Amino acid sequence: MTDISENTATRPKADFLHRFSMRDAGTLIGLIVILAVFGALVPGFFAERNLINILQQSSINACLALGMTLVIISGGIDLSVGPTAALSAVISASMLVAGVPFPLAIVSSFAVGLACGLLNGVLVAHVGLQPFIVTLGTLSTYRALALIYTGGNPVLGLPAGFRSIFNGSLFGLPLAVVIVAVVALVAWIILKKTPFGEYLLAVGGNEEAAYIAGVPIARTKIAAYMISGLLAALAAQILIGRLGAAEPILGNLWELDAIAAAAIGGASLMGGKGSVVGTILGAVILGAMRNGLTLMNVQSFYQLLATGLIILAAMLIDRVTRGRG
Amino acid sequence: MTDISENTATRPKADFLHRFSMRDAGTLIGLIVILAVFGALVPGFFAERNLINILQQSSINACLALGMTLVIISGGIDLSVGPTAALSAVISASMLVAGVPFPLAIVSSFAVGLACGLLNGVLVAHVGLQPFIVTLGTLSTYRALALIYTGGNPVLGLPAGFRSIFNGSLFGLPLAVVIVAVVALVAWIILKKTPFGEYLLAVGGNEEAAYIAGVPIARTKIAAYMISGLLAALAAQILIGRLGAAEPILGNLWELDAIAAAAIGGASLMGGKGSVVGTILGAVILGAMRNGLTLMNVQSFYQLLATGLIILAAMLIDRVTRGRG
Amino acid sequence: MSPRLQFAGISKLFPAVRALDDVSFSVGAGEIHGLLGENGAGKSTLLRILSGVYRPTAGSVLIDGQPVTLNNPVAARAAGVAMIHQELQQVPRLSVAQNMFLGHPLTRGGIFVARGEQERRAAEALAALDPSIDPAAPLGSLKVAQRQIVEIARALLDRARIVAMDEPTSSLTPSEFERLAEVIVGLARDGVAVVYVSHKLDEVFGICKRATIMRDGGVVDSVDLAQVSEKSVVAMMVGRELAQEQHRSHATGDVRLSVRGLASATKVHDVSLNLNRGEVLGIAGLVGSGRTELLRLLAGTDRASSGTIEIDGKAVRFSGPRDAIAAGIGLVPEERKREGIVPLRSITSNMALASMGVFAPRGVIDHRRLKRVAAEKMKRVNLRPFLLDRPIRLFSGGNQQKAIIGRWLAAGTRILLFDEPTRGIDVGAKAEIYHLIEELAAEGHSVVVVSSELPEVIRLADRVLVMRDGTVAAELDRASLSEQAIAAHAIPQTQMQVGKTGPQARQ
Amino acid sequence: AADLAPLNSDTEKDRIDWSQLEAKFGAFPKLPDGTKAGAVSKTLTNEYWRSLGEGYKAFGDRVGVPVVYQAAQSEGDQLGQLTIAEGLVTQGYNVLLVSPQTDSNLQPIMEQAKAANVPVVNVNDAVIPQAEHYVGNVQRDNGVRVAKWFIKNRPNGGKVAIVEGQAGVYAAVQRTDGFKTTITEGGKFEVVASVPGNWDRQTSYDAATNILQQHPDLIGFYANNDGMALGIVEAVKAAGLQDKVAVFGTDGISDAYASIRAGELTGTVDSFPVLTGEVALETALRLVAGQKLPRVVATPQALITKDNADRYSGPDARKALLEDAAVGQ
Ligand SMILES: Nc1ncnc2c1ncn2[C@@H]1O[C@H](COP(=O)(O)OP(=O)(O)OP(=O)(O)O)[C@@H](O)[C@H]1O
Ligand SMILES: Nc1ncnc2c1ncn2[C@@H]1O[C@H](COP(=O)(O)OP(=O)(O)OP(=O)(O)O)[C@@H](O)[C@H]1O
Ligand SMILES: [Mg+2]
Ligand SMILES: [Mg+2]
Repeated sequence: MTDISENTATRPKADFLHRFSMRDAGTLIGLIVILAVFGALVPGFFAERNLINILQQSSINACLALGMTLVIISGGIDLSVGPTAALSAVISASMLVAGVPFPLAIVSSFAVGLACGLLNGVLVAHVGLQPFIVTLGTLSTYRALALIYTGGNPVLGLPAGFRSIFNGSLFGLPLAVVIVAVVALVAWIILKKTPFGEYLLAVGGNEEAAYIAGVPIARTKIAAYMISGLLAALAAQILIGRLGAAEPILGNLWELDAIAAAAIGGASLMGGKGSVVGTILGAVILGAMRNGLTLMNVQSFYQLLATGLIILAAMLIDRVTRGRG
Repeated sequence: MTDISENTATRPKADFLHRFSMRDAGTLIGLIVILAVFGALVPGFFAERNLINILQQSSINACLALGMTLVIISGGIDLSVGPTAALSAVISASMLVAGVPFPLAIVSSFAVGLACGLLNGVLVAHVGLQPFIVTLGTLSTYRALALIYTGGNPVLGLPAGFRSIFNGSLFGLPLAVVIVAVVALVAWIILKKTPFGEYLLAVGGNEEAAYIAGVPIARTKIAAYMISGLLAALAAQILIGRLGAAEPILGNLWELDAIAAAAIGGASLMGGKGSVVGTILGAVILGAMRNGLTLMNVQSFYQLLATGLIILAAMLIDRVTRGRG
Repeated sequence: MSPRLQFAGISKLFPAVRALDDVSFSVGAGEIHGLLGENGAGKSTLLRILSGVYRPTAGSVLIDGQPVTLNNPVAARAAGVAMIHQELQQVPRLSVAQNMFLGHPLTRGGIFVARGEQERRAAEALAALDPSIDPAAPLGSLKVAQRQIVEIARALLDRARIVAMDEPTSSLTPSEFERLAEVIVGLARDGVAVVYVSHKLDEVFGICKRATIMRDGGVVDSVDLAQVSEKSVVAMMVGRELAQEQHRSHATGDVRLSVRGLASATKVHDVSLNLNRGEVLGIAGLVGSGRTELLRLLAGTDRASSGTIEIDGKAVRFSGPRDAIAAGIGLVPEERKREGIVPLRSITSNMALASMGVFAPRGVIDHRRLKRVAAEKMKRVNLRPFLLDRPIRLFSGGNQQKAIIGRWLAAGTRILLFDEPTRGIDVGAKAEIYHLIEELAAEGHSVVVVSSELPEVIRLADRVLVMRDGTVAAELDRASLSEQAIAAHAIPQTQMQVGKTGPQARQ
Repeated sequence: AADLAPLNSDTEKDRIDWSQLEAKFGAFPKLPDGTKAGAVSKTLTNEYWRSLGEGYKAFGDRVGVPVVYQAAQSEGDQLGQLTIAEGLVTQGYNVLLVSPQTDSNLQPIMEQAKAANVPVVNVNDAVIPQAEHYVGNVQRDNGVRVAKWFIKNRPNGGKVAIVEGQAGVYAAVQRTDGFKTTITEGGKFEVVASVPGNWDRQTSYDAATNILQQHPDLIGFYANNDGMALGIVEAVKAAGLQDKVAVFGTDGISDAYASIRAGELTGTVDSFPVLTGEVALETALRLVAGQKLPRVVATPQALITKDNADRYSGPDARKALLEDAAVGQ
């Protein structure tokens, strides 16, 4: 009365691989469609220089979106990435301007990012508040701290040596792109190969089951927010390296782009689901779109329209290629 | 399993009532604390005129937050309320300026709000996309439409007759406050007394079970988004009546305030849970805070800080008085 | 020598509920100890204390005579306790092996998850129970029964000193229980103390030497099962004698539901059946034979790809459950928690969900009428505790089930479809639900009962359809009804051979 | 650019008034064939920036140079603006006119443009410290002019309030500071409130209502832009204090003019965006033609009230401003 399951034994595995690739394939198709459309409409869109531009312009959002993806997988959301970046930027920048050695300043920036993430994580995991509201509150709080710390003024005159760290290039790619690629690789390994990655998926997928299985729920969530804070700080370092200045209002609305990239890439805001590859593709979709619309000289109102419609279209493509959920 | 339940028969009921009122009581305590603090710090804070001001200034957010509450209860979220308000505002305003009779213009505004909500709802309910992403996409789309429609210019010169509709007062209360109070009453009745209210709570509480029990899932969700759109349009009418102009950039970041009010009032972004009374209290908390900070002439950076901290504090008070989640 | 496991004066208070009251008993090494009691008696709460999910309000747990502090699941695991939870505690998106090792993954160098090694060890643990389960498959692709087996196999991985099993067979068929029984006996032979909770008394009598019976959070007695009858154990559980009721038929000759050539895109092929007024139609079959899917087609929750449905001679088409409900059909689903209840809402709201039109004829709910009907229907199904405003999630499974039955009574449903109506429900409540089904039939309702428990089908059904591979393999009337007859038709001929020579050939 | 001192557009010595361009550098020079200009500004949701674009286009049409004018999707979209500017550099425009969101967000453009040998002109608002060329007015001066109006027209002093733009934005900080410092110098005026209006009409309306309720004896408001000022006007009207409270905005958008003519808004500081656009493009194209210009070209500002609104609007505005310049105002 038992062995009926025999013949289904191999099926689920094939199905799993199939669905796995389908997932990111949906996003990839979205990207290819968008690239093809712009390639056809914009001369020079496929120039090597422009493709590098797209990567470079996507790199900061990709960096944030990777952290966001981990938080989203854990069942949370981090609206405070922009202000976290701003706070860590102005603090490290003012250290740099005061002559503190680069490594120390950079490490301090990361420490600030981690601390911001820690606070978010503790409020979510230990106090049990809703992630959306916690990070909405810290969104204002961190921004205010950055403004108060600087009196609202930009921190100017970052040392050239510091800037060159982030402005170099490697194998013909801007260093920022290389750094984010490395971060993506690490995130991919974390998610696919480490216990922490499993914990994230488990906590976001079924928190009670994860607890009963002995997964350290609070630590997992807090770590996700801290990574998000850390990557926000890294994005801030890349940016102030490029800009040569740190502003307290830096990172305005970054959270929306990062969430959009993660969602286009297949992360579910219900938790338990998300893909590093997908998120990177999502960030490049958004970057390519901005770049292409600019090169086409589309007026800003229509760019806004296109942004909205492309987010919807990407989700639709995704939905069609991937199935519900 | 039998006899123990008999003698606990009264206990759990008391407990339930207790907890039921505890819920909104938590929010109420938050409001009282904030009022007390400002009352102590700001002379004239409790002046009748100022209390009316607070209500008036909370009314628009309360109006939006009521719609948001219904959407959140259904398990969704509506980030597009601000642009929906803007689009309906500029369309009705340009009709008014062109001499269209008031009722027709107002009805058109409502129709625009309903249409915006309908699109959100269809994409969520029928296409099965994530509410956060759908309304993030329509956030840009509706805003772009409002900007394109007006070329970015405000629509000025609304007829005085129209403005007086929304600027009058009744029983010594500004009409805007009265309107929103009526809306709140209707929302309360909907949630407590109608099948639609039960459906909302069921769909947000357990969609699969609701489906099997014959609840019209799609219609319920779509209706929630349409109500949210309608209330955004109503808020827009109140606002343009007050300001005498309709701007395409009206309603920037309204969604965050509305979500904050609903969440402070006890709505859970996981769906299935929320309170009309709580939401109204949440909106008044935010309004009182803004009012008090202005009267104290707190510098803008510190206002931002206070905004963040008060959102966190309100959630903490709520959490402590109500128990987890 | 001190017993392997000892509960000493354990009490547990929840807000307004005393779930456990001074529970003491012990289990020796190598003993398989049954834990019996009605829904809500406190069995799961006790085991959750043992596995570190809850902390006791008073009392202590001793292992090998030493008091242990079990503050969380990790501590319990470290103390040598493995637990199979009543509710499946799994993450659908992770693989079978990842679920089995969740919380304590095998690693390479302490950094990377050793997937291959995990899958190998998982396959070993699964081999004794169901070797067909692929450890690399995502758990969500498995059927409920297979998921339950994974849950059992997970507990075996730990080589624990104490294994607690909370209704491990609620989704399993008798033959799967046979294999589990072998595994449990093996554990006991190795000196493991096993605590076994089940509502299926024959299982408990089959493998346990002793059992503790709980009622209302307290211990009634610990008994030697060889010395007591099933009947007296039931009496201890329920606190009174349960009359053994016999099947009674109320079927009439009027065909109410007539199905011809019904098929779904996936699992159901060419099903035809008739259902009469007052009739209870049983549907038996193996797991995966398509019973649930057939019910879902009839209830309108899934779309049929071909075939016709007639009710009282009129053809109907369902584009959703609403249509089926309007036609007088209601489904009491298999997975109560996922498909049945809206957990935060009250009993009344859950009951009224399918009949809002009745309670709100003019758009506004008539709460007085609603209250009256809720009181009436819930009295009818004997809801306990009788607290209509209490959120349904705080009720026991049996009472949740009663509320869902009440939902269809309130909606005036004439055709009731039950999918595994007594899964996870205690003997007392089970008898009540059987009684209720018979009463409904007597009143002229037509009832379909899908069940994997053959005694249940035989107890209830006027007529039984046996399904195999998505189609009706046989129709048995009461005269020809027996467990052997059903099994003979349910098992495909080719597999019968395998079945005979398989490891489960105990008995 | 490394040895160039960080630009402070308000104090830079190497400057020239817009009115002197032709006098000092001659008639508009001949341009290389195919010259095209690219411009990027903050946002088109504010009329000020659309008018600036009109100025670019008007001057471009006059001299036969095509101008591409783009803007970020919203104020504060710093990286989006950078993307746009980078796109313009890639596309090979001969000169760039940029109005950055912040002092630093377009910094990378300065380097990329230098590498591509494209001159960059910073037009108004935020100031890139490395900018070699700046066309625009003195932000601080907006506030100073309004303060001077109060000092002159309300000799008895009194309570005034400021409604600020988005916290931390350059123009908001400078305008607020100019007003606050100037008006409190004599000791007669008291700034009783300086609160954020976030460039938003509704927020400003609510803030003004609260301030008026607390200080019914207030004599004036200064708002960092006109949209906020128009919101304040409505609040003042609703409080029935329109005869007692003077309201000033900044920018000189057309709605502000309309409101001034209707006797509601007391005044605004017009910084003549169309003219600024014309001057900026002229400056940029002179650079393309190889002329060496001073680092800062100052564009005009004027306090507009009901009395002089007509003089500064319409076709004669340019003439009026040239007259002002001649008088040395
Ligand atoms: N988390 C909780 N909060 C409040 N009450 C609870 C909680 N968990 C269990 N209870 C209550 O404790 C009592 C014992 O429940 P328990 O789940 O232990 O029963 P059980 O014997 O396992 O029943 P079943 O056979 O239905 O599984 C019940 O009255 C139940 O409602
Ligand atoms: N449409 C569906 N949606 C979700 N789950 C489904 C659906 N149809 C079937 N299932 C699940 O698939 C499994 C097999 O269902 P099927 O109808 O084939 O078998 P069954 O004979 O009812 O077996 P079981 O004994 O598991 O109820 C069950 O666990 C059922 O819950
Ligand atoms: Mg139990
Ligand atoms: Mg089934």
